[in-house]
Amino acid sequence: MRQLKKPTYAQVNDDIVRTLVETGPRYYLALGTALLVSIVLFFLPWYYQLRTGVGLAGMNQPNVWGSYLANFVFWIGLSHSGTLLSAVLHITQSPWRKAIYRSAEAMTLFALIIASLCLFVHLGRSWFLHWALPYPNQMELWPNFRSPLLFDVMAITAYLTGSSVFLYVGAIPDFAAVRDRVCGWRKNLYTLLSLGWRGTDMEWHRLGVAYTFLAVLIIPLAVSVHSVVSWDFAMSIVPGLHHTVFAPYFVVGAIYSGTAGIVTMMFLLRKYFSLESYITTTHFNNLGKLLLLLSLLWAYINMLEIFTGWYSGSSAQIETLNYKLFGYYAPLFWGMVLFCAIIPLALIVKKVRTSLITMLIISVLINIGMYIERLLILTTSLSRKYLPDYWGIYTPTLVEISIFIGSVALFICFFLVFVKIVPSVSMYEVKETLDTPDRRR
Amino acid sequence: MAAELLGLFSHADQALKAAGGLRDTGFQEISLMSPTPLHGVEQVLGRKTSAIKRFTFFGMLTGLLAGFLLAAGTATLYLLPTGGRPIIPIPPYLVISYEVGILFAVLATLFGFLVSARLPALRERHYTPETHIDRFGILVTCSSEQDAERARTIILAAGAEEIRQLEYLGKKSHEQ
Amino acid sequence: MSDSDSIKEKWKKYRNPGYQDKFDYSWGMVIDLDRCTGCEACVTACQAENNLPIVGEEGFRSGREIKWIRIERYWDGEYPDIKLRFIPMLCQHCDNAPCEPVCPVYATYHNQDGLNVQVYNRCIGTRSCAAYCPYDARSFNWFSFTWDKPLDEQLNPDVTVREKGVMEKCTFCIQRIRQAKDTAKDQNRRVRDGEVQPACVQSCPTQALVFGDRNDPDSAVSKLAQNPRGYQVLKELNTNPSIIYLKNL
Amino acid sequence: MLNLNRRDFFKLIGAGSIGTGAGFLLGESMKNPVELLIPYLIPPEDIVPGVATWYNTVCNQCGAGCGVMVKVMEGRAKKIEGNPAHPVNQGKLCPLGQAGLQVLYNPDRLRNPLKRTGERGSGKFQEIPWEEALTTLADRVGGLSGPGASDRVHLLSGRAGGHLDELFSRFMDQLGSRSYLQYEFAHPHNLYLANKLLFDEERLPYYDIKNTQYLLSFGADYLTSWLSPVHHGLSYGHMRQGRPGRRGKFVQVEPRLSLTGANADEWVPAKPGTEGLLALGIAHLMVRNGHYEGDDQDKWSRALDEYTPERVSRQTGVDAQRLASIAEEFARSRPSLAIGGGTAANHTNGVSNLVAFNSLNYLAGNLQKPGGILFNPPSDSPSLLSASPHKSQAPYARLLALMERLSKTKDSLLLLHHCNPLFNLPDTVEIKAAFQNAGMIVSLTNFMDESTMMADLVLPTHSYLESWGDDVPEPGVGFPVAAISQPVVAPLYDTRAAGDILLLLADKIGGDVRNALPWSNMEAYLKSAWKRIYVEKGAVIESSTFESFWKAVLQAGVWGETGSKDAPGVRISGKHLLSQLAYEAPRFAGDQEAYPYILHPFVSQAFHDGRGANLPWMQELPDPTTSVVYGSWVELNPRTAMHLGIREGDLLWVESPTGKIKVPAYLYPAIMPGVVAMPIGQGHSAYGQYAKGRGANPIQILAPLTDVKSGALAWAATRVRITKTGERVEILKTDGTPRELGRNITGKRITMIPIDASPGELASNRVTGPNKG
Repeated sequence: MRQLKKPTYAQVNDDIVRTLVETGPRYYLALGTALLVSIVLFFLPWYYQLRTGVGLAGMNQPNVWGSYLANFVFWIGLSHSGTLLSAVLHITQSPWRKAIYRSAEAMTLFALIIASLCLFVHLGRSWFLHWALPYPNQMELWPNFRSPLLFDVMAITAYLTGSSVFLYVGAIPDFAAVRDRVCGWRKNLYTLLSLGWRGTDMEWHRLGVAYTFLAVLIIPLAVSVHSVVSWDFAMSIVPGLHHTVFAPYFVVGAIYSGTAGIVTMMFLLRKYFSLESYITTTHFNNLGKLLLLLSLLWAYINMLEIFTGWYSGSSAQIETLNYKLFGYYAPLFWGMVLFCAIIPLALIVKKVRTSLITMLIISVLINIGMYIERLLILTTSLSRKYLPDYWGIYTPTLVEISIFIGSVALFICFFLVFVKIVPSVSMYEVKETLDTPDRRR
Repeated sequence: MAAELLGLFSHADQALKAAGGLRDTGFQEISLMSPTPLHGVEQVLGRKTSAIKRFTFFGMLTGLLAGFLLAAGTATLYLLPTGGRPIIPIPPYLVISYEVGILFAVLATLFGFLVSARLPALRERHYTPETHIDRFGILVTCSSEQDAERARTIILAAGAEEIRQLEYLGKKSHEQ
Repeated sequence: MSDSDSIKEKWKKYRNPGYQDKFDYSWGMVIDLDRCTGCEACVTACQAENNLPIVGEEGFRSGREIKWIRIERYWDGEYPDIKLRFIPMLCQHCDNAPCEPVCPVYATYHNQDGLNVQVYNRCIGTRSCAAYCPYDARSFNWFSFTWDKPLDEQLNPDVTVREKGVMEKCTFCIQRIRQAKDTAKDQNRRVRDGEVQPACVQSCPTQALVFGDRNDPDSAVSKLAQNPRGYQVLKELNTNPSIIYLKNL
Repeated sequence: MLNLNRRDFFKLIGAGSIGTGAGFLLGESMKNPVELLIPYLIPPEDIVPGVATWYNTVCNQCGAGCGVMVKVMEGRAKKIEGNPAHPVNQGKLCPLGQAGLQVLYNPDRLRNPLKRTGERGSGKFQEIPWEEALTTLADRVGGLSGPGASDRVHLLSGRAGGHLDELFSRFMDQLGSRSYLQYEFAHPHNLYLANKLLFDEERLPYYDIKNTQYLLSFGADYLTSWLSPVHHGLSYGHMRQGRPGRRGKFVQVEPRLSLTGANADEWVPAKPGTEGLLALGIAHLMVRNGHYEGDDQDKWSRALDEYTPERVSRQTGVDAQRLASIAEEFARSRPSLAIGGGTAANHTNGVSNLVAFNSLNYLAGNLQKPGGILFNPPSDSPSLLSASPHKSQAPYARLLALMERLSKTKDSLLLLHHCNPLFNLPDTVEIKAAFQNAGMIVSLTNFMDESTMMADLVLPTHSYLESWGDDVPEPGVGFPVAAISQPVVAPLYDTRAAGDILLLLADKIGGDVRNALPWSNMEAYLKSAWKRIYVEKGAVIESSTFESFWKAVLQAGVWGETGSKDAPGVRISGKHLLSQLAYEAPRFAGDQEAYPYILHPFVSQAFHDGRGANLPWMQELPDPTTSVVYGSWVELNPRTAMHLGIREGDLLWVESPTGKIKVPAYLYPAIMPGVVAMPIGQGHSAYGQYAKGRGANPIQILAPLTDVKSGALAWAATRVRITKTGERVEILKTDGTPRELGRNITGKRITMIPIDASPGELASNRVTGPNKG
């Protein structure tokens, strides 16, 4: 990649504000398409399912969990790198974080929202989901806090709140900067959002302190969220799910897929918002290294899981393992191994890491692989439980596939709206990486 | 008659120099506005550390306690044995406690930040859009004409591009 | 009792597993596999008593059948030295039921009779209980099943018809237990052994199924449970089922 | 817990009547429940909202005659359970019996009389009023009666027990026709004949499985379909675990492992049709080894001389050593019992096979002994207790004659009553042609089955839960028992009970017929019949008036004969045995080259002979040994299948010399390689939405071979060949993998180490008590 000339402070503002206010037909086309797709492929099938029953999905008696829950875990996983990565990189003061973290955090937020929606879709009676929330009611019946599902509810609530706060606090100075450049309804909106930020040294200082604290809080929270998600499964005594390694396994998997998601997103942002000067090959290179590390870690834990099952000597564990490796879903399993453990090894070559297109391909493949992983965790274990007489096979139906595609479209929708409201690149932090502005601009 | 002076600089070091100069001359109410956080400004202006960490700490403590109490308390309101487990099992409730703890800590940190940074601004305060782009501003409150003159000199000497004299809006412009 | 004692007592109650649930009755079942012929009379009896839906051919094709009790069959050996073993599988009403703690809304819990009960009205359909159940004893209502008229005239008014999105499972015919307990209460006595029988037990031609109160040492189940042939299915999972099987000889 | 002996039974009758409703109140109390509100304050008698009333009646789903209790709430039948006082089933009931509710509430019930409008068999009917239907029929019947009516008027009924059977005979007698037959596919003609030949008793004895120590069953699927499955189930449970310290052994001989066989300690696959030879081989060994101590030992050893273990082993395919051990155990165990049924009794040599089985009982001394075969004396009440529907049951040969007359005589009339010959007879009878040529066909039935499709006039009857009747269970329980069935709900539709229809017809025909059948309805007829019993048995009946007796019987649902309890049993000698003892080789239709496999049809538990196929519960009840639902299949040994390159779900042509059907393959690990098995019951081309167009009917392709002695259809004597059609279907079954895989599920092996394992004394199997902290 050619090295672009570093922009000036003013250019930063111009560029970023331009992404907010200048909207071309292509944007509307994209938004319209995404909206349409999400309505047709997500909301309509969901409505149909609400009317008739979850039986529209391919789930059946031993496989009571199917792709909806896999979607949930997938989106939760995708949500993981945004805020978590941003927080980790903030604490370790990696300068290359600054151009990407805003979008990454937005990804977290939206992925979380989609994940919660997936829970709605998954439930047999979605209209009673509020029963799982702790609020005083006349039945004097509270939710069951012993349930790992309730850990989930609490963890996701905390994570959603935490990452929104983190995103918002970090964006206040940029809201202020945008406030001064726009007029009309936007002016009012950003005036409200910026809370009267002036950029005084005191404000900057408080922001810095608060932001660091938030980052410190977000990291254990994010880790706990995916651990808790893993406990939904690991706390059962189902062979193939009942593994102590599940929490780290899920966390690593989540960061892995999240990081890959960031790479994909960065590629798209850079291409469609012409942010070549902010998102550079350095970023891709660094993320590539991270991906390589994560892929190795992920592969290691995967092997660990397989070995513990194997060593257990229990018929149920070994059968589940056998089924995973060589059974009905074996093509999926080996596909996952290929996508998540073998292909990413190519990242060891620097050329691969710095070539945008290879990075895009690898990151997309990783996320496909990670989706397969989530699906396999559920299907291979639930279809091979303790009583062989009750074994069964699960295949997703068209409704499920449509809802997954629809949820991706919905995510894109959210994101497209987001980039028009929140500066998708943190202006003030990008400026920090630039030279002090020239006297004559 | 009190007034406020706003000096605009192109370079951070100039602004810092002006700030240092002003402080040395005895000005107390100085704010430095910048498009990015400036390092070293705390030493130059002699800022104290903030109270945010206390908010976070106590938020965390409250949350941990509240989480556990929520789980344990609601379970004892209506005894429903499940799975042969105790009504108040420690490990699962610690998870709840942990999540609520972090949630409260996050909210407390946000609250602490807003309080200590005096945000949201409830009344009008001086600022200039340039400092959000590429200028560095110094806002200083002068209690008299003489003070203002002295400050103006110091700011210009540091290399300010522009100086504006503004109406005095009260003490709230500069917060520690 | 001083305040500190009462707090101590309460804490004990809340902390010690089982301390809070001194059950009035502890209903259990003994299934003698040496008697069980696999004839499935229990399956139909359950279906009739508990308003289990007719899921239709399509329902079976997609694995959505609802059976609270089913006969599992296992082949052993190869032709000609081959055996076929039957085992009726139903909700085991485990004392340490894995399905109970996972429900986020307490739709399933242990009641005062030591039964693992499912509260249809409270169920939100996470299906986690079914996933957690090692005995696959729980069935989910994937749709709101309907009966071709006038087959619905048969529906038992003592048992609710479940709507879509609700988990269901064997209740040990709780409606019969309740009725027997009411009668016993009116007469100021405990329920007698054999006074209440779930539909499956009632219909079993070989009397392989015996139901009763495990708290009563003189009941038929308590005595049969002492049989050296007794075992619990998947005992190694430590779920401690209320159903004791007597193994086939 | 109910191990009834005769004394307990009478105690129970008293107890059982408490709390059961009296059926005769029903007619008055129960109006149409759908249209009326039921006030809680002053409810009609017997209808209290939320409170169930139980009515005792008799199950009519198969011939066993179990007593049932029907739970009725707000005028609707809710559940059928066994009548605890009834000695046949003692409160227990099989799935088919419980599904009787779905006969009552079946959406496909016929609701109005129908008249054919289109071509015969086209299924086009038009609703007509009862008056018209009955007048048409009465005119026709009246015109055809008189001398020679046997050729013109025929009544073919399904199983009709008790006084309905008598009513049918009387009616036909009055018309001057002797052509009244009953036909049931699974009726054990051969067993009756064998018993007649051996013991001079043309009835079924009581097989005392309950008290036996060693049960040797030749093909008798007694736990699902043979004779009285529920009672056998009770006996089986008792035999296995009902006697502390004693567990009866059970050996099953059959080519395909049935549900009954699955419960045996040993399964002995013998070549189809050679079961009799096997029995004679065992007899040979018993006599040779001196286990027979009778005085005609020489004659026996001469008669059995030719059945050497070598020959028997060679011809039956059963290992000689195994033969010896069975002979040894059978002879040494006291008491032991040999029974035979199913395919073993339905080859061309069925009767001689059954004779051979009984020779074992004779040699081991099992006749008239507890744990063996018991013939009780017939009742001294001629009005009821000797009644056996068997006398009207027609073997295949007689049926064939009826069909011939039907198609040859002009203006013939066939009255069908709950009988479906078009489904239950092989296609070769040309029965379709007979039906086409018949002058008029009238069907009295509940459902539009295959035969009713051919009818000119369809008279919908009450279901058995809406009608009056009575029944004498056969085989009995060791002492005479009779039961009355009463309506438990008001009729749902505009239907009439079959008995009522006949009485109405008699009334319309008038003259002698009316005078001979003067009763206004079935209930009155039944009451008059039972009044005779009351008079005849007055000595042993405690009730002071007939009304109180009647009420007591209705409440208890069953009545048994006290006077017979000390009467001596029938004396049985083996004198006929020797003369009958000759093994005949079975004949099969189709030669072995062209048709290499023997078709083994079996009566399924859920559908019986096909009558259960329209009950959704039965369609959804997994087949006990294959777990298949909603459909039929052909079972092949996996080795045979591998040889033919067949996988499960491959659609096959099963072709006999007389026809072929298309059915998917199921690999069944417990069937002899040369045998293919098919369940009976599916393959309906009519019979309502749940049955129609599902699976295939193996009866269709059976060859018309009959038993050489009885003339009964030898339905196990057809050879078939199997070809792939190239299509595949998914067989719907509920099982995943039917292997235990070393998991401790059925408790047979313990391979996993339990958490709290301690050495010694069954530690792994210790049961923990309830959770009490």
